[in-house]
Amino acid sequence: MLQRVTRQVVVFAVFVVLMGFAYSGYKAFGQSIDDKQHDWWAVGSVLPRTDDLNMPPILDILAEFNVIQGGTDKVLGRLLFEESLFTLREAALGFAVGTVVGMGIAMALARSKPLERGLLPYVVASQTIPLIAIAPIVVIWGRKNVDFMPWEWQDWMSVSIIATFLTFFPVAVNGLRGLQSPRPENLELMESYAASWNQTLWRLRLPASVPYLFAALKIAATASIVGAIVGEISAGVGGGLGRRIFLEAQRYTTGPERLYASVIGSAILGIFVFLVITGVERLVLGHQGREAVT
Amino acid sequence: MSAHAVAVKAASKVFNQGKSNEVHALDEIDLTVEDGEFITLIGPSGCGKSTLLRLIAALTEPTGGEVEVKGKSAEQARLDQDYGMAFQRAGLFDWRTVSKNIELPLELMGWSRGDRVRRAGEMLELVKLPEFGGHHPSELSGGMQQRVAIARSLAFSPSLLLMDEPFGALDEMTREHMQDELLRIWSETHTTVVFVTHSIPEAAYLSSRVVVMSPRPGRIATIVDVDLGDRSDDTREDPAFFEKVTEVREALRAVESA
Amino acid sequence: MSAHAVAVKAASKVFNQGKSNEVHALDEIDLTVEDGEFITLIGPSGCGKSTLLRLIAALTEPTGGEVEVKGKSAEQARLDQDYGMAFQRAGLFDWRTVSKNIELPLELMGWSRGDRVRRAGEMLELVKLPEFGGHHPSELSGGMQQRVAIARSLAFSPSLLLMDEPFGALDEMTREHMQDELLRIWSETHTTVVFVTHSIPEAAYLSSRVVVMSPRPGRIATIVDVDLGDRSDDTREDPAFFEKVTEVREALRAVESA
Amino acid sequence: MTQILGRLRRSTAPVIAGVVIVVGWELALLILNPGGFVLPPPSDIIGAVFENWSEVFDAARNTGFIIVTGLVVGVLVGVAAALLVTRFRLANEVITPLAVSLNAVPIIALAPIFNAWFGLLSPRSNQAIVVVLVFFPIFINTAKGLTQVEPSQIELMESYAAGKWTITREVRIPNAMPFFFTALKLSTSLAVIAAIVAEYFGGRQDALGPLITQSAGLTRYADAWAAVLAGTVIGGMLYVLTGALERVAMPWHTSMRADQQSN
Amino acid sequence: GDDDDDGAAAGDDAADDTGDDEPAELTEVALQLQWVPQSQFAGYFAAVELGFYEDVGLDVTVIEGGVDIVPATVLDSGGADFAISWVPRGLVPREEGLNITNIAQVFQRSGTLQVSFADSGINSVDDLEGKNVGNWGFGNEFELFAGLVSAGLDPTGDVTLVQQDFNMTALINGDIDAAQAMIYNEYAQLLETINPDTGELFQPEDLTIIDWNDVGTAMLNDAIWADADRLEDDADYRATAVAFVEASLKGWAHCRDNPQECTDIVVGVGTPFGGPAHQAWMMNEVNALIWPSPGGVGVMDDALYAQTVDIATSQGILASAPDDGAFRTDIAEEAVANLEAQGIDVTGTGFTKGVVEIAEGGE
Ligand SMILES: Nc1ncnc2c1ncn2[C@@H]1O[C@H](COP(=O)(O)OP(=O)(O)OP(=O)(O)O)[C@@H](O)[C@H]1O
Ligand SMILES: Nc1ncnc2c1ncn2[C@@H]1O[C@H](COP(=O)(O)OP(=O)(O)OP(=O)(O)O)[C@@H](O)[C@H]1O
Ligand SMILES: [Mg+2]
Ligand SMILES: [Mg+2]
Repeated sequence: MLQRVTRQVVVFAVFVVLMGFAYSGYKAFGQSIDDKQHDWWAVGSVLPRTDDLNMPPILDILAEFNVIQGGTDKVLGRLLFEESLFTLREAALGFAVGTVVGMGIAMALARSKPLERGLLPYVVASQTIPLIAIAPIVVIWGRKNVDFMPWEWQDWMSVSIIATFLTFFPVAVNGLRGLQSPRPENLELMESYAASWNQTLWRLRLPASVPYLFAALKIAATASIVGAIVGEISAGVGGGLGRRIFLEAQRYTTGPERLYASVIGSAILGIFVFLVITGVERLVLGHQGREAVT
Repeated sequence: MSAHAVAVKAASKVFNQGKSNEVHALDEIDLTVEDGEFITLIGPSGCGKSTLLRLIAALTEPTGGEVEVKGKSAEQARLDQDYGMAFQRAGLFDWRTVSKNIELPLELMGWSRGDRVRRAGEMLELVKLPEFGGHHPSELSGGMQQRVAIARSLAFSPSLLLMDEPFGALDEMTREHMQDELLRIWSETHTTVVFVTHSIPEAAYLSSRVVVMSPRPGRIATIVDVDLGDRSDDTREDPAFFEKVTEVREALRAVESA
Repeated sequence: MSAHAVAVKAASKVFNQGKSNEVHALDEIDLTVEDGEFITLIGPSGCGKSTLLRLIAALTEPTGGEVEVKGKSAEQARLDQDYGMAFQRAGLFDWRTVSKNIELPLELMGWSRGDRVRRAGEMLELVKLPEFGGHHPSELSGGMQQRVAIARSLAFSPSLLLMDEPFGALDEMTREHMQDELLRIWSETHTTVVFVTHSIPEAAYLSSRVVVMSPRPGRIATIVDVDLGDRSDDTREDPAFFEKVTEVREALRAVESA
Repeated sequence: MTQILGRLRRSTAPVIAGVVIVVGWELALLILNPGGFVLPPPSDIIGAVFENWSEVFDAARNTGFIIVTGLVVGVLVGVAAALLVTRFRLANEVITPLAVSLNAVPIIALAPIFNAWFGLLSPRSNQAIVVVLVFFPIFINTAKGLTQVEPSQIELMESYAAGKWTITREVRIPNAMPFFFTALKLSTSLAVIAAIVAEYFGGRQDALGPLITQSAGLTRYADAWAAVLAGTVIGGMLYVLTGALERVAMPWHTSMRADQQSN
Repeated sequence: GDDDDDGAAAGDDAADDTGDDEPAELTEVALQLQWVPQSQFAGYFAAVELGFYEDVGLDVTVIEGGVDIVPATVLDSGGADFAISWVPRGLVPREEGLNITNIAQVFQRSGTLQVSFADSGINSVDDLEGKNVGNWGFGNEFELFAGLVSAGLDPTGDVTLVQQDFNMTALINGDIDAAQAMIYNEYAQLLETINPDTGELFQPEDLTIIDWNDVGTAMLNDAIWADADRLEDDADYRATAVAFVEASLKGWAHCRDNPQECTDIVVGVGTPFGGPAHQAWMMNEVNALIWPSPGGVGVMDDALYAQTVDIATSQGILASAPDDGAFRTDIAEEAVANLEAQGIDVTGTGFTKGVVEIAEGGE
């Protein structure tokens, strides 16, 4: 077990390093072609452009993490870490709300077959609505209409709601699968005990859905980060990785390394939340001697 | 007012009535099971054994006739939790420990925690797994899981036990062992058992009566009375036993070729 | 230079050798199978029956000793496609029709289309499913699927047939029917059969010799010779048959309690 | 005939639900009258579609091109990678967990970088986003389908002395089909989102992404939602097309499913 | 939410009570910016930091913008009390039914340019024909469209319009021939970038610019917008508006005279464009867009307004000319009078644009 984890970590590290070499290798190759004025149409069209503006050298990108950023007294790495925490907070709330909403939908659909038939297609279709279309709705309604809450509405919560829009979906779909996963004889067993729908839900359907739920939560955790990042870009909150990425994109011309570094930061955050959920999954399912589903 | 454990009266069951995929699963079944009897249902696949068992359990409704359990309607008996049930797959809940699995029906019946724990302990004694209460089902072998399932079905002392091929997934030696266990429990608890099986020797070994069913539509073809006295390992090698095996086989052959 | 169909010589198999989860599956197995013999392997779950069969099929390598098939190495026999194989689950490919499933090994051996179609037709006749060639496996019952699997394993007329609990998933009546079919085909085609089963009556009914294995590590405990002559329905009710059943059971009991 | 009737009956529930949603939406806005114009009533959106038909249609065609080409390339690359990975044990052990964790990277963040790489004007930069986003589910699911084969089926093929490639062709690929189609259905909606978000970071202006942002930027929300609707329609069409492809590619599988549905 | 309609009731008291011993209760005001904090909004940040708002009884919260945040919508829906928006981006929503009004026209000129490389041969609008012309959309493209039309070109046929990324990379890469750039931001970004051919920073000589102010198709940029209905119905809100405009303009006057201090303030509040040199450049250029304001800072210049409306209607951006309620000058005039009473220069007649050093990356 521990061995396997170490192995995977090592493999991952090796892969990352290899990617770095591939990147640098391709860049060197492309530049030598440019230098020699060869005309390789593929470079710069099907394949990326290789000059420093478009593919900054890896070492520059890494070094950028340790560069103090203008107007602050912090290095970029530190700033990215703080932005990550900001994004993580949004994502965590979105994740929590999305899980609850998704499970609620799953339970409603599991309860009634016609409801499932009627609504499931729309749950699926909802995911083709671009986040950017709902961002202004959420932000404005959040500020304006959510006065009934016991705490004051913060703009970052709007971003969470946007993240919720991405997270509820996998939870709803997989949750439904999970709630429907008990074998017929297990359902009949509950029926033979004259158990009510609620009793069956709590004692059979919900526990049975746990492995499916974890599979969904892994997707949802990642999706919540994506949602938070896109939401930050859209909604104008005072921080976060998404805003950082967007702003670094704006001043890309004068510092491409910063954008690369920020994207790497977001990748680390995404993988981090994924690993957290995977860890919890192993703990919970392993304790019960159950298999994870994918 | 009958004292029968189960009384099935002219019960029929048609699935998907009136549709193109209509199935006449059971046709005018009459069957009474006396208190304390061990009855086995046997017949070719699809002849309606499970359906009959589920009618008795009121997990499905007859489309004709009626089913009484302990002198009341089957549905009432279900609501009164008058029977315990076990299936081919042990059907334990992975996420509950063995003890908690056995406690499940007790929880649903509102037993107190203390009572539940005590009863689960007793049941584990009964099925000879006292030290496994804290384990999760995945840590148990198939035979042990099946024993837990039986313990679960007996936990609230139902006077009627309905079993649908409970040993179907076990290998032959384990299966014979489980048969002996079940007979021991049956004689200790004086439960009435209705037992579905595919295995002729199993039917002959276990039951007081073997109900042989014919398919399409499901009917009771013959009932073979078995009286082998107290069963033991020797019974399995007893000519009287082989005779009953042959009798049941013959009945089945007749059904199949019809 | 032996003329044995199969010769297993002091073969051992250790899984995960040297690791913490090392399993000693087979230990110094010696077994010869003569041409045209029907041999059955029986034993408690996990005793290595499937492993032994897979050694013969060269689907896995022995960690000690050697396995010869038709006088050459097992691996060579596999490459020469000297045997046919059938498993507990029919293992038909859902995406091929019944005919196409039977044609699969022929395709791989480079038969022409015409020859394949003709042979598939013959095979469907043999297993009494001539009208089902165009169906997909999912449209067939379990017993019918298993018959198709047997047809597939026989399609290229291998002189050796390896079968791993091929009837395990069938109900008893279908199973007995399939046993008769298999014996008929066996006597018609003069194939050598090595057959793994859990069922004592099945072992006794089918084989010329029953190999009883003991677990951990897998060894051959006893070999029971069976000579019931031509089998028929009556054989199953024959005291001589019950005797053999009892003999195999006793051997198994001994193995279990050891 | 009965089949058609059956299908019709099965589709009544979604139709009823759709009508309820649309009418409810319209009424809710009418009664609550929240103001702010941000979420326009369906009638306005439909009106906007007709009013700007040629603009919306052109944009949908341009974005549709990105979606479809990106989807096709992403699917091809994903399947090819999956085939490659299952041929090599080490690759399988290593690349699959890797792909799963890489899938956790917010790909959207790559959009500005791809613009630099492939050029703002080239469709490649937006296609690349679609390709990468589509790649992961296709790859992971297909690889799963190629590897999660019944061991006995592989052994059967080995007993015929079949080679690795034969086994892949005869067993692994057919076995992977249902997994592949599940992923493909998921990918259709991913492709739509990916294309629109990518357009957000630049590209041609007569496309759905700019149409949405520009209209919203000028508070012409009905126009924006008309473009959203166009995206949803593209996604829906691809979804239906995938379903049809699935039925053609796996007749054996659908026949099974039809049985299950009738139960 | 942040908004608090009733809170505005305290506005009057606050304005009157400034002399009292008791610390007056401040009126809460939310200001929606069109974009993230940068020197473009230095006047407002200066007014916050230097206490100008507090002096007039306001407690101002500045809300930064985002890509999908339309200040007009936020304002109209009550998400903010005032908003900064370009004039066209206020007039279109107004035509769509959002009742907002321009109460102070802060920027008197347009900062939008079309930038090309000198060697591309694009020196005038005519030269754009057949070229890939970048623009951001979001209403930023109207000046370009009008400029093209004035040169006899069809924006949808004679040029290829490209949805521009938010930086100048596409121009450097040659993906587009002319890029939209704000003189105070993207143009500077180009000058802060190393020219790969020379190894030095890009020089102004390397670039040609088309300035819409010169072409005559400039549209008015940053203005302060308020909720027109509330102005009508709520006297307190109007008083708050006067106080808000007054303190904001005071901030801008301060930044005119102390550009370095204001740059520091902006950097201090955490502009994401961290580079102090870049913000200094922006401060300098923004000042030049505001000053001189011959009619008084914040007071609408009728000629420029007419030009803006003219372009908007001729381009079909607006269906018809906006009604009279689209802007009002009374509030700005009142504020300017108050400022003059305090002896503050509200026209900046003597203003001359300073010179700011370009630093690599704007750091
Ligand atoms: N829910 C159902 N809907 C439609 N048909 C059903 C249903 N349940 C059972 N049937 C049909 O009723 C018949 C009897 O089924 P049942 O399961 O009772 O048979 P069985 O004797 O238990 O078979 P087996 O030995 O295979 O378990 C079969 O033909 C089956 O297909
Ligand atoms: N690939 C493998 N890796 C490790 N252990 C294995 C492997 N295959 C089989 N074993 C182990 O070898 C032993 C024999 O297995 P095998 O499958 O041959 O038993 P069997 O007699 O066929 O059992 P059953 O009756 O349950 O089919 C078992 O303990 C099993 O766990
Ligand atoms: Mg049954
Ligand atoms: Mg085996």
